[in-house]
Amino acid sequence: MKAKVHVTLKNGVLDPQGKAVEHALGTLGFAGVGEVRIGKYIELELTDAAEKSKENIENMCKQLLANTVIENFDVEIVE
Amino acid sequence: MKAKVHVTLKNGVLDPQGKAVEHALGTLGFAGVGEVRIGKYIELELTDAAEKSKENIENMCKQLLANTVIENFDVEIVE
Amino acid sequence: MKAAVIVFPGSNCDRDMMVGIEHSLGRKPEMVWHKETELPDVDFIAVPGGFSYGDYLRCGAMSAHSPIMREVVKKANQGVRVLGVCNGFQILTEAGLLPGVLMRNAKLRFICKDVHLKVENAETEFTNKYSAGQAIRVPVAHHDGNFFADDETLAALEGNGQVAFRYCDAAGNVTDEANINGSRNNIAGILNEKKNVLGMMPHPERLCDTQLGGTDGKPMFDALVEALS
Amino acid sequence: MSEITPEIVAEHGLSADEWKLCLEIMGREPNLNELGIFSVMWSEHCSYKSSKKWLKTLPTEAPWVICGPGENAGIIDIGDNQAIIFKMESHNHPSYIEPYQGAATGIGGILRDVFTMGARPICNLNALRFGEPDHEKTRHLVSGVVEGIGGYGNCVGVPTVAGECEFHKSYNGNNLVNAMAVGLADADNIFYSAAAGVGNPVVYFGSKTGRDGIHGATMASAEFTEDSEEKRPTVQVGDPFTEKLLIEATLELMKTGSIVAIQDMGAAGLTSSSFEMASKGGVGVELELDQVPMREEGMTPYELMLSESQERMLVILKPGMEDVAKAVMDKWDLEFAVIGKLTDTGNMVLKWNGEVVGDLPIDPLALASPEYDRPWVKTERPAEVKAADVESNVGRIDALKTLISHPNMASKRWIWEQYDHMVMGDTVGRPGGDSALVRVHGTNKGVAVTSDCTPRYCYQDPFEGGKQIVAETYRNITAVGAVPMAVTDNLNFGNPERPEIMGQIVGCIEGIGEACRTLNYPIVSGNVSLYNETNGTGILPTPTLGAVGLIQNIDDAASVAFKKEGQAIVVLGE
Ligand SMILES: Nc1ncnc2c1ncn2[C@@H]1O[C@H](COP(=O)(O)OP(=O)(O)O)[C@@H](O)[C@H]1O
Repeated sequence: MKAKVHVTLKNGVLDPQGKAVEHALGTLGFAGVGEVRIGKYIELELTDAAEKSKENIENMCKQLLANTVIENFDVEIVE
Repeated sequence: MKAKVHVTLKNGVLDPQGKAVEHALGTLGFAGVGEVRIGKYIELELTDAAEKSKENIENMCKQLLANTVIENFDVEIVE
Repeated sequence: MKAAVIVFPGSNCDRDMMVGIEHSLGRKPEMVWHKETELPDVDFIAVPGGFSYGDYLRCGAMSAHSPIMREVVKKANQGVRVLGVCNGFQILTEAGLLPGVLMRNAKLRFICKDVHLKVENAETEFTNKYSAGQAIRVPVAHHDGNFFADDETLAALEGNGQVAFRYCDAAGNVTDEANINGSRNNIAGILNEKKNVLGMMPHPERLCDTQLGGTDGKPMFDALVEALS
Repeated sequence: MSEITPEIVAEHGLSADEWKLCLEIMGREPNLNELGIFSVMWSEHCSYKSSKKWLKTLPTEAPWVICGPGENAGIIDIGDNQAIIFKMESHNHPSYIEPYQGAATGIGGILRDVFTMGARPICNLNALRFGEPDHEKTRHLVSGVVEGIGGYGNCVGVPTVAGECEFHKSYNGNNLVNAMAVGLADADNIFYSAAAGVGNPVVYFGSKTGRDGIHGATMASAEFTEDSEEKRPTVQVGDPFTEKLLIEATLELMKTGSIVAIQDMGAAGLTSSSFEMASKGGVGVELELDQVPMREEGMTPYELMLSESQERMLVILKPGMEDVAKAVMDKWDLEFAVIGKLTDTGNMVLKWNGEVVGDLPIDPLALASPEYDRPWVKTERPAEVKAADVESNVGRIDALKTLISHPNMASKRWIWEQYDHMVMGDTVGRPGGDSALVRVHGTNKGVAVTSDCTPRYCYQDPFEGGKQIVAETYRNITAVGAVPMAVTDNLNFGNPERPEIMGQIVGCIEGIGEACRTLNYPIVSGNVSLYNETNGTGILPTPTLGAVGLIQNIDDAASVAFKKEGQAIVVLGE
């Protein structure tokens, strides 16, 4: 069993990385790309039944995986 | 229109950040978490019809967004 | 020796590199902005440290696509000597001039301090003023210096004498404790197959001046000047 | 536009008296844009309303002072047409809410204060205070702050060479992050902020404006309560890569001879920068807010005036120099926009797509900013404790071990090894000594820098404590062989509306002033951070000083390490 977590910047929060990539794609000759936003994608193996609840993973996100001041997160549990 | 790109480390490539998170989750008292792998999640707004092909985005990944020596990528185009 | 230092947006050891080279060469190298598409006629190119493009996405990834890098790759393939230090090393791997990648330090922290390096190959134009096995003292300052290559690549590097420097203790012993960032085989610097391209995380240019506490970096530039004049 | 209700006025932090004064100055009820501007201009953070009266008593002059307090940073002359420009500033509240970004943007802000005046930054320092090491929040705060300082400073390529870090329970709910930047300029090429020349273009360059940190300046002046973590979305994110480009672009622009006046957009962004520039120059200004480069759609004039987006500058150009300036910004891939012009009306007129959305008199607003003589009581000196009266049940060796392993005393190597303290190739005296020593590039001169504060002394006796800090910096500079020249200060205290706290402020300032006068050691710049309190408990009085000294020949410098066996150890002093 696995949890897949997406951590993304909240709306309106500056994304210096995304901005720089946007710009670099332009210089590389890739036209037609608008805004770029860069987030994290985290995969966690779950070994213990007790941990498999979504709530538990959400707690991990709040405490460690995401910086909830500026980031949102989204948890998906897969087999 | 948007492209959603996942960039993940290849199997067998050591992930120092994942290891550190794994360890930190343990210290925080979250039991039952096995391996943790950390990748990137990139969202690109596509403004130009010509760029909307999956192939085009895959080229961006090969050239810039991923380092194919150690990373895999996955592209999804959404409305 | 005719030398050039490449400057990217976010390079910040370009001046350090210029001064380091000047100590051995007696004059300033040319500084070349990354948007240039041609290099002056040089026989030595230095790619300096710093945070080109903020180290965003992956260290060195965006710089590797700068217009000037096409020229650097071309010259390197023609045999021109290329030295990449710190961010410069990251850029050279991203540009495909050197194998492997530099990942986040194992302890995830930025590290700035003097370390010891064991000279593994003292028979190159970069290193022939050191002796093989010698332990030299050179500073590091990086967040992503954890050298990774797959087993096959690693075996090739070791087999061809492409490992230039390894992290070691003051006595020259290559130990786990001395491996500050988790690099495979304690690797601190590697050469390409033809040995005209060297990439290393530690900063030889920062220790070429007694006022700064040592000169263990200087023999590298002295060696290059001698080889190329 | 919404009507101004008493709730809206209160939300903007204006007291009843301040609101009355505001109505008087305007001669009518202000609209929301105008109210927003009053609120940031009169916040403690921008107006120094509680401390101004006392700050005026500090000595600020000496023959080698080129520019004292009042500009972005202080400037001293080090001979050979070279000047050192330096200042210390706090980012306490933002660093508590988001330690990494709070500390990082603190570094960005103080660097801008220094290069705005024409200096290339040559080193950074920081002074940190956290709660008890085992307090639940401390670890998170310490690692975030240290990483943030390193993350920003390392990336812009300015060495972080010295600082201090202590722990005490009074900082459990209010950590302190004070940062100092030191820059080197040509003494005959210094830039100031007073706008001049009716008709001259007002130009914006740097990053785009987003909705970052709106209300940040008012937040920095309000006491913390339990629910203040809710204010999180106002956190600004720093972009050190853009700052590095901004440093290079600004210094390059300064060589073109096109600048009349320049100012960075710090706390309260466009509002305070444009007000200060116009007020100092005695001119009016007209801004076309729709011309401001924007990061997001649908931004309002109110948001544009109050945004605290980082890495932005405001400059008044000589007539016709727009193209020259734009070429420099294009080279460095930075935003550039002409957003207004200077006028002779003495007013600030804000326009949005041609329509006037705000019109405020500049001088009355800037000069009438409130100044309080807050009531204070002198701190009672506690009874003296005689050494003989203290029962001791530990041996000397154990006592020594306890002392040197205390987090306040133990080596701070774990901090400075996370900072690049060698970049720029002139760090002659690295962290770990009494002062760091940075060579003046290309010469044999050196600049010694240190930051110090002993809050426990200030708490027992603010006057003596204030004197002791000055003396400590003086000793630290002297100890490496340099001559102490001038000081910057960052006065961190609790709520000044409490007479005991105000007493600490007054006592410390008087002590610092007396010691500086005695030593001929002027204070050339500084910053005040008040309301460092949570639920009525204040921090220890923490007036941090940063000092700069000069050594003519760095080969004569001394360092802390014992050099050779057999050499004599001598104790100097009383
Ligand atoms: N936050 C910090 N950043 C950089 N250097 C630091 C920091 N904290 C302490 N240091 C360095 O550690 C050494 C000892 O600090 P401190 O105990 O405050 O010195 P002292 O009491 O002698 O003034 C100094 O060289 C100082 O610059």
